[in-house]
Amino acid sequence: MSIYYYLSAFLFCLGLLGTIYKKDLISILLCLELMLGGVALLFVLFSRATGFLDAQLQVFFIMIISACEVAIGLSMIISLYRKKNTVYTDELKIISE
Amino acid sequence: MTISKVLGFKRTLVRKMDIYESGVNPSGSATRQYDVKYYLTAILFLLFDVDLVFLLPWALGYQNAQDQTFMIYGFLFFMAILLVGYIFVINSNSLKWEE
Amino acid sequence: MLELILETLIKAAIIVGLPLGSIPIILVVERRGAGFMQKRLGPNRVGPFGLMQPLADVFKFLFKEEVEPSHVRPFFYTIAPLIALVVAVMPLAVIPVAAPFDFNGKTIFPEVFHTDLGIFFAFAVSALGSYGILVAGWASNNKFSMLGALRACAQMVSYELSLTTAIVAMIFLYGSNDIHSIVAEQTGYWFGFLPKWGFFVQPVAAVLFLVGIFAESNRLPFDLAEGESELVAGYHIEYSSIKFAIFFMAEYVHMLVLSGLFIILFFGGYSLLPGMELLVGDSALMLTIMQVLSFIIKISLMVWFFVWVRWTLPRFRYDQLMMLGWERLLPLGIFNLIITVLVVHFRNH
Amino acid sequence: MMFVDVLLTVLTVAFALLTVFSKKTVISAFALLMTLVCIGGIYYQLGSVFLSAIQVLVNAGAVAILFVFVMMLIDLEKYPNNTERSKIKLIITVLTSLVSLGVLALIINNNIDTITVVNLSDSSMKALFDRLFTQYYIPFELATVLLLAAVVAVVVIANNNKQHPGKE
Repeated sequence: MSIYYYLSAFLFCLGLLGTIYKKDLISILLCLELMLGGVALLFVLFSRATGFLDAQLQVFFIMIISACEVAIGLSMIISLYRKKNTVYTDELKIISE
Repeated sequence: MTISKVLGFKRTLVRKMDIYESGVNPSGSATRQYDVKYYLTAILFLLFDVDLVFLLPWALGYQNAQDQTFMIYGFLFFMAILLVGYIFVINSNSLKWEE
Repeated sequence: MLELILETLIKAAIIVGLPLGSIPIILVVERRGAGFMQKRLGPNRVGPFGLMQPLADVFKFLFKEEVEPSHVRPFFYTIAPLIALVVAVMPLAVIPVAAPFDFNGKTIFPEVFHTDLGIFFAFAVSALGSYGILVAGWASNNKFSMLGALRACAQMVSYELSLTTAIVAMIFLYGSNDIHSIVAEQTGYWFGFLPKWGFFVQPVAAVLFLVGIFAESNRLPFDLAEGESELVAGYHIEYSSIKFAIFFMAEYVHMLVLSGLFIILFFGGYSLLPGMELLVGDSALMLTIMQVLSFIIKISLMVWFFVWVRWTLPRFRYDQLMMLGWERLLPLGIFNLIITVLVVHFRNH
Repeated sequence: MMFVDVLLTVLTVAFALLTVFSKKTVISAFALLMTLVCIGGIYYQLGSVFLSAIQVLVNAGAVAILFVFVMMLIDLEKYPNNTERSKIKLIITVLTSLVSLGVLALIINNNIDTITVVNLSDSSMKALFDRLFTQYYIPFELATVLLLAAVVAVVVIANNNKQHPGKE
C-alpha cells in the first residue's frame, strides 16, 4: 500500500514537468489533468489510512472541478485557435493584437 | 476484470494469421479539420454526464435516508438546475446540424 | 487462493466463451431472418439449412489475405480491434446467468467477477466502448474513416446520456445496484399472471433504454457510422480479413452485453418465465438450470428483435439522429426520472 | 496480493511517462486515458469501489474523449512538433520536478509508519452515500450550479466562434 504514496507524488511531479516542458496548449492541459489525478489518489490514500471517509467525497468534487476545467479550457483553446490559428505557446508570445 | 481481459486477448492472438501483401487503398488521406459541432457535443456530453452520474449515489442514498422529504427537495433543486442548463443549450441551438 | 482462481477461470471460460461461440449462430439467424422477411431464402447452400454458413465465413475470414496498407499507423492499426473486443467482452464478467447456488457447501456466484458495484461496473466499462472506434478511425489515417469514427462516437456519446437517465430511474426504483437483488425484486407476480418485470413498472425507461441500445451498438436504424451507402463502411474501411472480423465480433458482443443488461433491468434477468415453475421440482440444480434456460430464451428473443428491427426501419439522417438524441430522448428521460422519483416518494408517504 | 499493487503502479508510471514524453500529442492523449483507467484500478484496489467506477466513467470515459475530439479538430501535424526545445530548458524543468519529487518523497518517508496503518472504517458505498447526503448536501447542490456555469460558458464561447470564425 505504501508504494501508492510515492506513485501519487511521482504523478504530481510528472504532471508539473509536463506542464512546463510541453509546447502546445493541449498537452499542457493534459499534464494538468495528470497532476489532478495524482492529488486525488493521495486523498483516497489518506482517507483509507485515517478512516476519515469524507476525503473520498472530496475526490468526487475534485473530479467535477477537473471536468469543468477541461471543458472550459478546451473551448478557450478552440476559440484561441480560431483567432491566432496556432496552438503553440512560443508563437503566442505577442498576445496583444 | 483482468481475467476476462486476459482470456479475451488470448483468443484473438491465436487466430491472427498474417499473410502480408501490400494493397492499394482508396482516396488520399489527410487529417483535415472537422466541424466544430463534434467537439461541442462531446463537451456538453461531459458536463451533463457528470451531472447524471451524481444522481447515481443519490438514488442509492435515498433508500436508507431518514428524512426523505429533505432528499426530495434537494433532488428537485438538482433537476431544476439541470433543466435550466439543458433549456439554455437547446434555445441557443448550438447543436443544430444543418447537414 | 488457488481454488478461487481456478473457479474464476472456469466461469470466465464459460461466460466469455458462450457469446463468442454464439456469434456464428446469430449470423445465421440474421441472414436467414433477413431473407425470411424479404420473402427470399437466406443462405441454405452450406450444410443443412445453411447452418454451416457462418463456419464457412469464419474460415474465409481466416484465410483472406491480410492487407496492411502502407500509410497506416502500424501499432494503433493492430491494437484498435483488440481494444474494441476487450472493452466489449469485459462487462460480460458482471452479468449473472443464474442465482448464486451452493456447490458442495460453498456458495458460488454465477458471474465471474462479483463486486458490490454490480451494474455500475458494466456501465463504466461500456463508456469506454467508443475508444475502439476512435483509435481505428485515427489509425487508418484516412479522411473518410476519421469522419466515420467521429460521427459514430458523437452518436454513441449523445445516446449514452439518455441511457444514463433510464438507468438512474431504474436503480432508484430497485433501490440497489447489486444485480441479484434487482432480479429478486422482479420475481413474483401481480394479480396472478403478470410477472413483476421492470418493463411493466416503467415502460418509458424501457423504451428509452432500448433506443439507447440500438444507438450504442451502432445497429440499424442508427448505424450511420458504417452506413454502406454513405461512408463506405466508415471507420473500419482500411481493415481486412481477421481484423475486420474482430470488429464485427466486438459489435455483436457489445450488442449481446447491452441486451443482457436490458433483460436484467426490465425483463427480470434470470427469473423464471411464467410457465417454468411447474417444471422446477424442489431440487436446487433444476432451479439453476431453469434460470439459465430462461435467461438464454430472453436473450435469443432480444436478438430476434434486433434482426427484425434491422430489416424494417429505414436509416436515420445524421441531423435527425442527433436531434432525436438531444432534443427528444433526453427531455423524455429527465421528466421520466422526475415523475418516477415523485411517484415513489408519495407512495411511501 | 502484493503483485497487483506493483503491476498497477508500473502500468501507471509507464503510461504517465508516455503522456509527458511522447512526440505526437494524440499518443499522449491515449496514454493519459490509460493512466486514468489504471488510477481507477488503484481506487478499486484501495477499497473505494464506487470511486473507481466514477473515475473510469467520468474521467476516462468523457474527459479523454474530449481530448481526442479536440485533437482531431486542431490538426497538429502541420506544425513543427514540440521537441526542439533548447536542452537547457529541458534540464531546468527536469531539475525543478526532481527537486519537488525529492521533497515530497522526504515528507512521505519520515512519517511512513503513521500513514500506512490501515484502520479501514466501513468504507462501503452505503456509508459513503449516507455521509454524502447528510453532511455534504450543500456541495452536492453547488456542484450542479458550477456545471450550469460551465455549460453557459462553453455555449457562449462556442457561439461567438460562429459569428466571426477564423479559418474554418
